[in-house]
Amino acid sequence: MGTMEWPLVLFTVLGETAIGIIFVLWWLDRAEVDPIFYKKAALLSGLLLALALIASLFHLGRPEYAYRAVSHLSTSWLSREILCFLFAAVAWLYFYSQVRQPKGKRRLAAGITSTFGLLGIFSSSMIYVLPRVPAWDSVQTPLFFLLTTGLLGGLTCLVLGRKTLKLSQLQELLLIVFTCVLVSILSFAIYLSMLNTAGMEGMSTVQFLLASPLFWLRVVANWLLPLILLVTYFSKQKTINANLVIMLFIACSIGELLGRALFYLSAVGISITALK
Amino acid sequence: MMKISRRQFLGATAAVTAGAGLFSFEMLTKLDPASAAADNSETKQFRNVCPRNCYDTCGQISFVQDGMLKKVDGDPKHGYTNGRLCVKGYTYTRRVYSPDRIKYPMKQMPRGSGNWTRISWDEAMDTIAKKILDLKKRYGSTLPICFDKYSGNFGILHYAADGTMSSIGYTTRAVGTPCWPAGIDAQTYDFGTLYNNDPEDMVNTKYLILWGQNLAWTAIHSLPFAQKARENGAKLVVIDPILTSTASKADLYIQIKPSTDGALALGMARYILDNNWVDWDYARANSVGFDEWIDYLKNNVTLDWAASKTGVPKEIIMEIAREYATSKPASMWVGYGMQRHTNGGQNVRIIDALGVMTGNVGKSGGGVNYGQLETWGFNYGAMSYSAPKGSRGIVGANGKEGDRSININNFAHDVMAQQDPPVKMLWLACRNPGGQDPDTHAIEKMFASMEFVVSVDSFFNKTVQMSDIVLPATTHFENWDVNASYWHYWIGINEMAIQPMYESKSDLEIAMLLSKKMNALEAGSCTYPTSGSEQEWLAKEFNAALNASLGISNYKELSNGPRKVKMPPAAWSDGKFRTPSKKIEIHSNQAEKNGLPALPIWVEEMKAPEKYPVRLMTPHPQLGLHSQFQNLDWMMAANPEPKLEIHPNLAAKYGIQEGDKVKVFNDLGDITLKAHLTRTTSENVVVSYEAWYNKSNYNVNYTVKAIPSDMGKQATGNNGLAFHDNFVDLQKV
Amino acid sequence: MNKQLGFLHNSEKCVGCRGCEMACKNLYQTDISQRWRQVFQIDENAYPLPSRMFISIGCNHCSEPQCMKVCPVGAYTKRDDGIVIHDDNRCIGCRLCVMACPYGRPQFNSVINIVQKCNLCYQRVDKGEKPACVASCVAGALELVQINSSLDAKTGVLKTLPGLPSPSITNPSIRFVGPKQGKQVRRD
Amino acid sequence: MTEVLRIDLPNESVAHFKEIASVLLALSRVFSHGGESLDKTLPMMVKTCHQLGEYYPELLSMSAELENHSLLNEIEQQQLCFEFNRLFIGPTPPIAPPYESVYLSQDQLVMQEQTVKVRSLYQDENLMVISQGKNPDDFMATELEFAAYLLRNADKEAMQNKGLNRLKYYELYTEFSQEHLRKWLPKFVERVHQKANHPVFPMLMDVLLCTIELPLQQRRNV
Repeated sequence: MGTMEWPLVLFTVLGETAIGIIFVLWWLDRAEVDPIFYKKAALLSGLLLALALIASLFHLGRPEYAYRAVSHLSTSWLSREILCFLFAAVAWLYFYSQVRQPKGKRRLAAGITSTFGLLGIFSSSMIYVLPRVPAWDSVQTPLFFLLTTGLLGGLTCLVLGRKTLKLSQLQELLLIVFTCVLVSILSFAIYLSMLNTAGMEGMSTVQFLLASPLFWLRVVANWLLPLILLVTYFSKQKTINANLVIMLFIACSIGELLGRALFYLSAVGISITALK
Repeated sequence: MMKISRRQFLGATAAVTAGAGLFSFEMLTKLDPASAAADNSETKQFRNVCPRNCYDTCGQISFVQDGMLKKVDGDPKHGYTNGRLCVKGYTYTRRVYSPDRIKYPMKQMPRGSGNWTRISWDEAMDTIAKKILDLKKRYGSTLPICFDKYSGNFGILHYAADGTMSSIGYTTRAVGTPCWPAGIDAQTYDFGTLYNNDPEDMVNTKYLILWGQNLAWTAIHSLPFAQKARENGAKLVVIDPILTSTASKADLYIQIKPSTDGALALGMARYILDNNWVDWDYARANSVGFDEWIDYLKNNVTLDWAASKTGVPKEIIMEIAREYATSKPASMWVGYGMQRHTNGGQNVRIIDALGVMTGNVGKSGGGVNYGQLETWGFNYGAMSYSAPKGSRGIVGANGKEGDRSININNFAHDVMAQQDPPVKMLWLACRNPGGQDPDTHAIEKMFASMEFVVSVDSFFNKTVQMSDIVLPATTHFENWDVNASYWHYWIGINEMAIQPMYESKSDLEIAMLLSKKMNALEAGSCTYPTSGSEQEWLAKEFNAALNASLGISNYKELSNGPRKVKMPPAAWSDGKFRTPSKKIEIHSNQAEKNGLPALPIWVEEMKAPEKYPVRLMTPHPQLGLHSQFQNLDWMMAANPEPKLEIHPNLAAKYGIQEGDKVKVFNDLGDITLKAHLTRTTSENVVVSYEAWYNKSNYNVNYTVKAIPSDMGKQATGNNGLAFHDNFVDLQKV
Repeated sequence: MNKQLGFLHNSEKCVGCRGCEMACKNLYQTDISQRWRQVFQIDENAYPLPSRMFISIGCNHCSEPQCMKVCPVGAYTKRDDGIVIHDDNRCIGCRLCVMACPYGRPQFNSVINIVQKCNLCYQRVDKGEKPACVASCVAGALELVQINSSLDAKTGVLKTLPGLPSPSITNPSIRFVGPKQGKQVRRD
Repeated sequence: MTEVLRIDLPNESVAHFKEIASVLLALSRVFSHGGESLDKTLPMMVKTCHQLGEYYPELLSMSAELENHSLLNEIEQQQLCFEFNRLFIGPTPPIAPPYESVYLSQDQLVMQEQTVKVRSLYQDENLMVISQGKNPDDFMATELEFAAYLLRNADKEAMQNKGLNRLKYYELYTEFSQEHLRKWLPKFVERVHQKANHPVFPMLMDVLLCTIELPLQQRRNV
């Protein structure tokens, strides 16, 4: 069984949220967006990005040499990830400088930042696409990472903009969130069934997940509860309730953190099974 | 408020008492350029010999840099071990430089309390000497002092520990050997002594039977010779109740019922007789009583009987009998495991007879090989000193006063049984009865009844835990010595590669130190010499005959590499047997005189009692040698805990599954350990390897009764131990 | 790549004495946690008869080393002779290689916070000596060989043994001679 | 080294090298004379701490507590001795073996590369361990004695007539403590803190850690 990797859980989930926020800002910016909301969201994305990068250092045996990690771009997705995130961090500085200027090119900057960020997230997910680990070795892994980006990015913006964004914008965001949750549920179901046929190691990952109370907590927090709330909302179609947004955010945040923790915990690598 | 210390420990405390203002050195001194140059960073090599109780007695090269042992390798000039060590031999740096080593003489007050005080060597010797003199005064002799040494270090200079005792008077001695005496006596009755072919000669055999022998774990360096024989077409047969690593490699593995080896050999003999594959010429010319035994075979042995007795099908007995008798030469290696039974010696005698009957004794590529002491022709000068004048001892059969001997194999009970005078003090060297003797509870009780216990050791084990004083022992890299093997024919010098760490001393130095102290307290109370360097002592162990057999004129030539004793490759090839009749004694009057059957006939094995239906076998471990090695960190990493090997069918009876904790018990005591289900053992036999794990009270001997094997008294003074006739019951915890 | 050095492990000869494992530790005086070479026992039910059969595994100096691929700092290099070397000085202890290797050979050393592994004693190999494990093998069960098609064409040379990961993951530079079982007279 | 030479010695009036050296020397004696002589070495230790404590109040309170524990009756002294041996000496596997290489070497054994390194430092000063090759050069008592020696040589009063380069000795101390004492003593002390059964030993450890730092603190003050 895998191990509890707190630094990596925090790094990936926070980083994805940050990039998700910027991406959503870029998306919303097609039409007029409340400037105070925009500024708050932009600042928060930077904070989260910084936190994520700091958290990642705690995973290293020798964090003082972390700078070396970009030196093997030719084959290492980790190198590529770090480079992309570094570019994203620099781009964010540019982005934030533009946000502060009344006539700044913030849409362009948001576009650049989220592009680097999304590349970073993609690279980040590709790190885990290892032939040794059936639980990770599929297109599902990048999909999971990108879904987290959309879900938590969208939800964070919803929370921040619940009072100031236009109803249409909020509904747009809710739709993104709804889509993410739906895709997440479907893809995970496919993932589990595929994994169950992927040899001994895949099966033990499935068994571990199904036996883990954390997994069932995630099922509730990440999928069932959001699904019920969203379906109820969309079926009634009235104004957006702030409580709904906050509940969704809390549930999904817990769900995603658990999901990522389980991602590491449930990884079973192919290894020598002969007696030690 | 400051008290004056009763002990001026470590000499002057000048700097302390002089006050805070003055600076003076106590630990450091002015650099001596000579010693700085001596310990330079150039790597120096020394020759060593692994002194452990092992067939292989490897030649070693130690690599020393800056006066520190860096690594240990095999000595390529050693023709039997050929530049390679075993898994244990490669861990020596961990042993020498372990922070857990015993560093100084220490005193425990009271014994077993864990309250240890560091004392100087002088105080240690003073305390011990005074105790000896006090006991001598109280009881009129030194008989209350009991000495127990065995195989912790087989270096010849370590016999100085025996010398320590002989030089203070007549003492009580643990006599015998736990491991192999039944087999020794069997060969002594048959041939006059134990004497195996050169193991390197094994390459010449056409058929090899390993009888209760697991060379993969206990004599790995014989493997290449066995392999070579197989490459030349020899068949390898392994007979063992346990499917060992060696047995797994055999062409034919026979899972025999424990303790029935003699019945198998008799069945083979009968079939050989029926087919007239007997080498009548050899047997009749070289032995006495052969025809008498043939009559026994004819009248008493059938193949059906042998098959039902041993659990080995008749066809298999016929197969190996035919092959063994018709492949010339054919060799048998009798392991020490198979003679650890109440009929163990007798079984070896039957196997000996099988070798004689087929004319395989005295032949290159043949032999009934068990062990040898032919190469041990040292002077044993460190060992033998006469008791001081006027010493009182036990009057022996020869009418002279001498030591009182007690049975090393029933040590606890025999020590406690001594009355006139009782045993009051123990001296333990190269020995850990707390870990290795049977019936650990009895050992604990016996230690508790002592007035005074001294142990000499390198690590804190159960014996040290039960001592008043422990003296730190050197490792073999820290003293000079010379070693021979009880299997191969090589002799190697053991050079001092590094200085003794901390305050450790060799048994020889301890002997001289104690003598000095005893004579200072009471002149003439100890006859042991008080001077001489280790090298001078070493020189005295060699004699002209030994030198000639090694082809050297001076022991120092051994520094160029180990030498092989010049002997013919086949034992007994000269036909000069050392029995009273000068022939192989198939009929042994000596055996008869000792209450044993005169002939190699079947003697019933010990049966499992109803209450304890399962046999617990406790053979030698792979990563340790008795209580040595397994406690080291590298070994603990490779093998962190003991396991009970149990057959799945037996496990099912007790509802035991892989990894379950199992309590193994009998009326003596119990051990609890994890189960490992395996079909490498038999259905009614569970296996756990004897070993001392670090920070663990695991010890198979809590359940092992001191049941004597049938032989050993003739050659070693006491019968051996039937370690493998140990019966228990199981319980899932 | 012209050459590929690797190991040929003969399970028929190996008696699982673990001498190779300790000879490696003795030479490099490694931390307790490090078992660059390790002896494994094949599941006794993998063959028709139960028996004690062994595999000795060090770094396999794979043709497609996953460790090298994932390492972000380029601590791994593959020499012209195929030896995969881990440069301890470059390693930052991210442990991705530990995740990527199916043989568990790069091992994290928590005393010095980096990963270490078997470098096939390349300093010895360069001097024409055998690696410590090979040199110490009393049974002659471990050999240093060129992995190539002529080796694979030999009868009895196998690419894997029971209990080992599929060689398709990394294309390891190790070949085996499978265990041979003699006749057993059993009582169960 | 060039960078090091640019640093000035701390002001003589606040350096107290002599007093610090005395504490270190007393600590060295605690280890070299062993648990059996704590009745003498501990009071001496307390006395030196008192003298140094005039300038460092934290040390004064530590030494005051130690003093309470060093005035023991014979039975208590004995218990202290047993505990000392259990922690540092044996014959049971000691809790905290007082040798640097056990903590810093990869193998966690004695006689490793750290041992050779301190040996060469001693040799640079024309010194060697009295029983070189038998007792590891990086034994606690030896390292502390060497540290005390370096500080004494950095002390103006002691050295005024010898024409020694005091700055050199101060820098040697800095280097020695940074490369050796400060690297392993915290690990050593941690074991004592975790496993000691008598309060004297954790206190002693606090004094030890505090004292080796004092000269370095002054360096920062400069």
